[in-house]
Amino acid sequence: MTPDLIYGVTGIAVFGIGLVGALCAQERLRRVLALKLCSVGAGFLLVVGAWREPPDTPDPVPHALVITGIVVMVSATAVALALIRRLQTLEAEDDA
Amino acid sequence: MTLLAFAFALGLPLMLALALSWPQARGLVWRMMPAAPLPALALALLAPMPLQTQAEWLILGLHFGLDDVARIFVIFTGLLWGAAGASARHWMRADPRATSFGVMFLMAQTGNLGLLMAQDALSFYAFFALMSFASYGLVLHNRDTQAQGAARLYISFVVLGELALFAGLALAATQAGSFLLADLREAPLSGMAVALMILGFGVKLGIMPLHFWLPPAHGAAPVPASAVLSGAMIKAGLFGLMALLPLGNIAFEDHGTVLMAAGMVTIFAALLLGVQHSSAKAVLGFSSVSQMGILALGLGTALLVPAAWAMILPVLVFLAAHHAFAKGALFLGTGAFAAQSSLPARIAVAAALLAPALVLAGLPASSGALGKEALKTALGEGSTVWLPWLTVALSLSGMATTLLMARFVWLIWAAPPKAPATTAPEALLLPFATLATFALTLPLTWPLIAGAFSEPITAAPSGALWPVATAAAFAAGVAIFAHAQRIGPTVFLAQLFGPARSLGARIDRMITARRRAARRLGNALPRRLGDTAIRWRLGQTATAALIAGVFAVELGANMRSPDATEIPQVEMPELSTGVEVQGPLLPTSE
Amino acid sequence: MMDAPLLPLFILMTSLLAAPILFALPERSARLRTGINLSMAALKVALVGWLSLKVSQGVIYDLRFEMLPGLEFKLQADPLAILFIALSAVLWLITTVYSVGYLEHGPHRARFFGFFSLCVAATVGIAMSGNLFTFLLFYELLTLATYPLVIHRGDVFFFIDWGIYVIYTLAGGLVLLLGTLGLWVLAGTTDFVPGGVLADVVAETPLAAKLLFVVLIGALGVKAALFPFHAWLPIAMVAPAPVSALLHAVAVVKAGAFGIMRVVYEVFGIETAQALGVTVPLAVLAGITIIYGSLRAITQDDIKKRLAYSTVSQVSYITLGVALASPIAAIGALAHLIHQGLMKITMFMAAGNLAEGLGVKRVSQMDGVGRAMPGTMLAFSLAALGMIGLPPLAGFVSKWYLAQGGLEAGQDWVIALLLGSSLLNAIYFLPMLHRAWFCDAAAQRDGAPGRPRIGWMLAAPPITTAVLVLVAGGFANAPFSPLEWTRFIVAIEYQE
Amino acid sequence: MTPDLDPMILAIFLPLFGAIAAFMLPRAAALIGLVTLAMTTGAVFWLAQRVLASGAVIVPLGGWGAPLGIDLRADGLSVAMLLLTSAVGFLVSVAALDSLKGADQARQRQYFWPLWLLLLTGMNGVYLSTDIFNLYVMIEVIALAAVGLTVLSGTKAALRAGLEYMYASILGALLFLMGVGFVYMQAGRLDFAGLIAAEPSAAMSAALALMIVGLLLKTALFPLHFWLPAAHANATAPASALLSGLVVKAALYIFLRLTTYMPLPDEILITLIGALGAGAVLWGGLQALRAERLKLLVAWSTVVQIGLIFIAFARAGQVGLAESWKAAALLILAHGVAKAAMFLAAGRIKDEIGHDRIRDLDRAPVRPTLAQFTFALAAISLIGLPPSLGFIGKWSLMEGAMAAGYWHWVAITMIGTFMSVAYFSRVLSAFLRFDRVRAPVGEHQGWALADAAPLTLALTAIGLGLMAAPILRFIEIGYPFGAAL
Repeated sequence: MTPDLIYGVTGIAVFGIGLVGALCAQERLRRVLALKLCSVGAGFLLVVGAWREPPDTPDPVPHALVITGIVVMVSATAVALALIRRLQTLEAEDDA
Repeated sequence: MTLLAFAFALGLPLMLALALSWPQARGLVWRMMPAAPLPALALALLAPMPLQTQAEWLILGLHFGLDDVARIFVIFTGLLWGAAGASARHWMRADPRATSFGVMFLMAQTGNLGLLMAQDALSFYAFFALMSFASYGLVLHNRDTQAQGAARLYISFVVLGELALFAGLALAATQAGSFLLADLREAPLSGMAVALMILGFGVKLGIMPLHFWLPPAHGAAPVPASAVLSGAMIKAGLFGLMALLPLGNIAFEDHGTVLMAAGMVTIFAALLLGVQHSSAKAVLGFSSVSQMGILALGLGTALLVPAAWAMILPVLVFLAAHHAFAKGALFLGTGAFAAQSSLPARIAVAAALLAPALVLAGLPASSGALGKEALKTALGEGSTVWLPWLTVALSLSGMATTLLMARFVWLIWAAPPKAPATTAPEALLLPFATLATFALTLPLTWPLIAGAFSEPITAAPSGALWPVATAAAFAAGVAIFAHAQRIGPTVFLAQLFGPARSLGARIDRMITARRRAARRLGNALPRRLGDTAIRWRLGQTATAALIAGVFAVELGANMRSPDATEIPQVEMPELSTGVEVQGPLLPTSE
Repeated sequence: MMDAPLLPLFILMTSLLAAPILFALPERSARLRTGINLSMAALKVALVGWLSLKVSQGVIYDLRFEMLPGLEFKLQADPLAILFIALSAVLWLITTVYSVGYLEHGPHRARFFGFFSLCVAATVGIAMSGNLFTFLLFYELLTLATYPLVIHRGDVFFFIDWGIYVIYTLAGGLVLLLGTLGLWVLAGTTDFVPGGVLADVVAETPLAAKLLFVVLIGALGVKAALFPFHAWLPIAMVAPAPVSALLHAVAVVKAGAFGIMRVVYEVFGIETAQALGVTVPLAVLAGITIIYGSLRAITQDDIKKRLAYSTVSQVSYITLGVALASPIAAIGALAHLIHQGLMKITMFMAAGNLAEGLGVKRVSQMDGVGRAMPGTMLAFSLAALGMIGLPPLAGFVSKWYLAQGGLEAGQDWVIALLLGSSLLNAIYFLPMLHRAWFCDAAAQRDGAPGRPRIGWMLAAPPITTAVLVLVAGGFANAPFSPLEWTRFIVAIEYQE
Repeated sequence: MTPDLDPMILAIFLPLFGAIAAFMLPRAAALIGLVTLAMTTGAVFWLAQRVLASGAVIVPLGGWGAPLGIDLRADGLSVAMLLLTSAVGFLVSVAALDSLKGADQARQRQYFWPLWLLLLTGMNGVYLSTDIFNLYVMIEVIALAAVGLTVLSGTKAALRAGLEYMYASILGALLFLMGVGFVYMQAGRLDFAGLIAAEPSAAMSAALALMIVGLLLKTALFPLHFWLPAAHANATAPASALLSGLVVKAALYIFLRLTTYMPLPDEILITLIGALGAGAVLWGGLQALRAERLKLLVAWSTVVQIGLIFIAFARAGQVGLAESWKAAALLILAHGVAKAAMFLAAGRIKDEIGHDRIRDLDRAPVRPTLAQFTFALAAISLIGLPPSLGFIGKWSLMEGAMAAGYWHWVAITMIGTFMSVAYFSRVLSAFLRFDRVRAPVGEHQGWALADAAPLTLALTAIGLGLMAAPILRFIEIGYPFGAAL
């Protein structure tokens, strides 16, 4: 069990958990969180790609990719949360 | 030994007739009725020909025998009597005068079979008279006004005929110096004798103007009796002429001409008279008259030109057999039809009746057409003066018969004859079906029955359809016209296109219903499917399933070594370069 | 200008370009619209006359434009095309006059005349298509253009049957697409060539060729109202009278029949089709249609519906003549293309006049209409007698040739068929004439005010076409008569 | 100033800057938007001219080359997609000017232009990218902008649909990202050339599976279409036009590219894709038949058309792939133009009549004739009647399928066409029907300048059919899918 393998398998597992959540969850917030999990898992996998057998230095490219991915995901989450809030407000108005 | 055989053949019906007078035996006798002609049939079918025997000791010396012609007559006559017997057994089951009918029936049968086997003039005459007079009882059987009138007419003519026959036979026997029929045929008979004999047998044949008795009698007699009267007994007249006249030896031009002219008149006059009748059986009777006219044409030609007789004889025999079967089937079928009570059965029987009717009318390749064609060929041997007329007459006779048959079929439907109340409807079907089958298959079975005699028939062309078709079309037209006249043209048109209209309406309704159902389904099904899809979270499930599926497929493809030949090799485009620019027009960037 | 190679395109454009202009015209500028309509129609007749003169002199017109690699949009003007264009051009002119009168105060006239023009453009395009692909383009255009015309009135009744009409016509188009594709894949070309392009295919894979024939004829049979596919035609009779007239006489059913001609003669080739053994079944199918249509016609009380079923029957004469595979029958078929058009358009316009002038829409109301509208009914009677096939009217000529052709082809049953059909024609037309001329009107129409008032624009067209019926039959052997022209065509198709 | 003002770079960055500018200056948003679009369109035409002259063009972004840097590449297909996007986008923008002019639509006006320009950035980026991480970023951009457009109207239904769209879209993108991760682990590089060079392995298979499913989710191929009808039907008309006409095409385009560059597009896989397409055609057709609202019907028709495009892709199996993409590309172009026209027309009809319930369309006394005509023309192209581009696409589809003997695809296409006739004629017959109108009927009502853009689009959809041969020749430039040896 090399560290990169452990890391990679963990990444796939996290992605899988997120995927199951995204597909099965009914609540809006929970689905957003599940999608976040997916993104984290995918990030793990990319980082693993950067791993090189010491003494080689890790590949810098995936780090750049992961950072980009995180930024993208943050904005996506923000949009999703904003939508959810807006929808909740509208629904609350209806109930009132 | 041979004599015994003949005695048995003729004795059985006679014995049965006698036995009927014994009440205890009646059941048995009626049950044996269909078997009465069996010995005669067996004799005709099995015995080697020619057969000859005599009983000099009996009366003035009786001679019995069978030759090729007589044999064939015995066969179809016997079959007809058998079938009629089978039919009569059921027809007469509850009839109060069944015994009397049975006796007369069996007596007439004896006479009929006997005259065919007789080889001398006396016994021939005796059997002929037995048959004729016994038939009086058959005609009179119903005892109602119609039957009494018919019987009176019948017996008058029979008497007339018997007288003429007797006189003729007597003359002939004198001139020939012998009673033997064979001698009579060879003898140079006088014109008078021949004329008298023609008169006598002509009555039986119903050639005009001697036909008056025939249709009423056939109409009045009970169905089984009509069948034998028309199918078997009038053939006795033909047989008599063939057996007694010196055909093929001496020419009697005047007689021949008269006979031929009478035949021609008969063919068409019978049509004109027949279509006016409103009783189905009488129409059948006229049809018989018309058919006998055809036979008279043959006989007349032979009288005119003796050389033609060798050709004509087999054809006449065939036509006789043909008519016997077809007409017998028609009469028995009439009875069978009348006995049916349910509409489907009636329709079925009526449809089955069409078969012998068409055979009689001369549908191509049927026995009727073959016979007529053969007769045309045979008549070619005769007078060239008459030939064109005869040919035309024969062709047109098909039309005449068709029209009569159309009238018959119409009448049987519109005014069916009465059947006894207690008849078993099915029981009457078998005799009818048997005879109809014989009528239909006669062209096939004829070589078996007739042997060498069948040659002109098998060689005959199958005949033309047009007489039958034209007449059928004409009859249909007349029927439609009459129908339209009766119910009025407007109603008629409405009736005519009613089925089309209702079919159209039904199709329209069906289409409308279909469309409505489809619309309902179209509304309901997608909604239900959509709900199901949402309930099962189809899209989400499919996402997972597809990931797994595509992965599996790809992995599987990886495992298999890709088949290089299957995929066309392509050269991939240049996708990236060390230099920045590809293509001449781009500015360099650095 | 004397030898314009683009002449076919001009002819197409006279109606194709008129359409958008007519659409755009405001509803109230009726006079301008009529002016454009009539001048375009007249221009087309003139151009067609010129074109036919040129073609008869042997000039070949062939316009091509590549749409897909190897697949061309192709217009050609062969004699067969001329026959059909001439019919549509002349009848378009007449029908335009009639429609202007018919719709004088009706709604949506802009829409109507726009689609009317499109419809004729499509018909002309169909006539001049040089390959099946082009044919398909115009065939679909025709379907689309007739669609708003037929429901122009937008009756409630019609919408019940709406589905059938749409399904039949568009499904026919789709199947034709399938057939065209099949031809393209099998033969590598869709061109119309006298003698056919499929001889090799038939030799190699007769089954595929047979299938292709069935698909193509099935598709075209929908428009030609061949027996199992005829149901849409009687439904379409709710269209306004000029539309029905055009639909039955020129545009739709004729397009189907014309397509069958092209397919049999120039896709398969008559000899190849015969070798394939598909012509006799087609002839039998046509025969069934003839009888079936007549039988259904008898029971219809609605005049237009009766005429519609009569069309079902009569158009199949054309198919029959094509399928008999004999040159003489082919002459009959082609002549009938024209003659039936003339006769049927007369009858529909007359029926329209009856409905407009007297409110008579049913056969049972026709008592005495002859006295009320003698001109119209005279025209109607002439056309009806022509349909029955009385000499010297046009219908007789085509029937005569068909019968001769049937004998020549050894298909004797055709005689019986034609006799039976004539009888049936008589059964359903003669009562109409009887009612019109020999029955008294009084009781039937409630409060009909004296003489009906219909303008000359309604009255003249049927009389004109009736005269043409008489002329086409009476002068059948004169030069430039339809019959003469068909002889010219048949000589080409049979490559004599 | 460097001389490398490359049209490709312009095509991506012009809309980006435009979006920022429009966001900053809401009052001038419309003007900025139109100018940006015009300029982008100009850049694309410049690019097209260049590609036409010299074949495929490659330019590295920021001076880095592959495999690490970002290359931009333009060949016939991508330029065709770019042209479609900017031309259709421009016309939709023109239509949006009118459609969003209402007083209560200030908010929509404010956000429409930035979102739309951002969307354009993403799409142009997709069509020019040559590496898959770049593609991921671009599809995320598209997803966010598209969700924004969906919820523009702010109604509850739109918000719900938008949220659903968001989930699907992000999930699709993340699946794609995961695939990218696998590819990187296996190949160590992310450009297309690297994909081609990669050895087949389990990781690559997993990558392909994840990426394909992610893309199918984004392009809404049955049964992953669940988000589409609601999202497209509830957006405002110009947004619907963009979403339906253009956005789904981005994912489709990536799919087309990937199937060429990823190893082993397997026969079973292709058949599976085709089968899903068949499902889309049938299912979408059924649902369109019962749709109660006009825009919903049009949205379902999008599902059908997507399915049809995938059938075109699968029409001749693995062997025919080198040709099949052309049929798919033709259908993509046809659908893009026609569907945009149709959504705009539907929006116009809804605006004029006041509702878009199909069963009540024929009760309306007001008939926006030109919009209805536009709708009919678009329907002609979508049904695939000649001479429209849709017809040419369908022709190519069936021709290839027939030639390969894949009759089932022909049959499905025929059935689909037939169903489209059925559901569109529901609408068209309502247009022509007047007998249920109670009020007096006006003539030629509903003329508006706003009809100009959709009508142009619809006429283009029909007219492009006549230009099919040049289009085919154009998209083959640069051999997007390899040249047969």
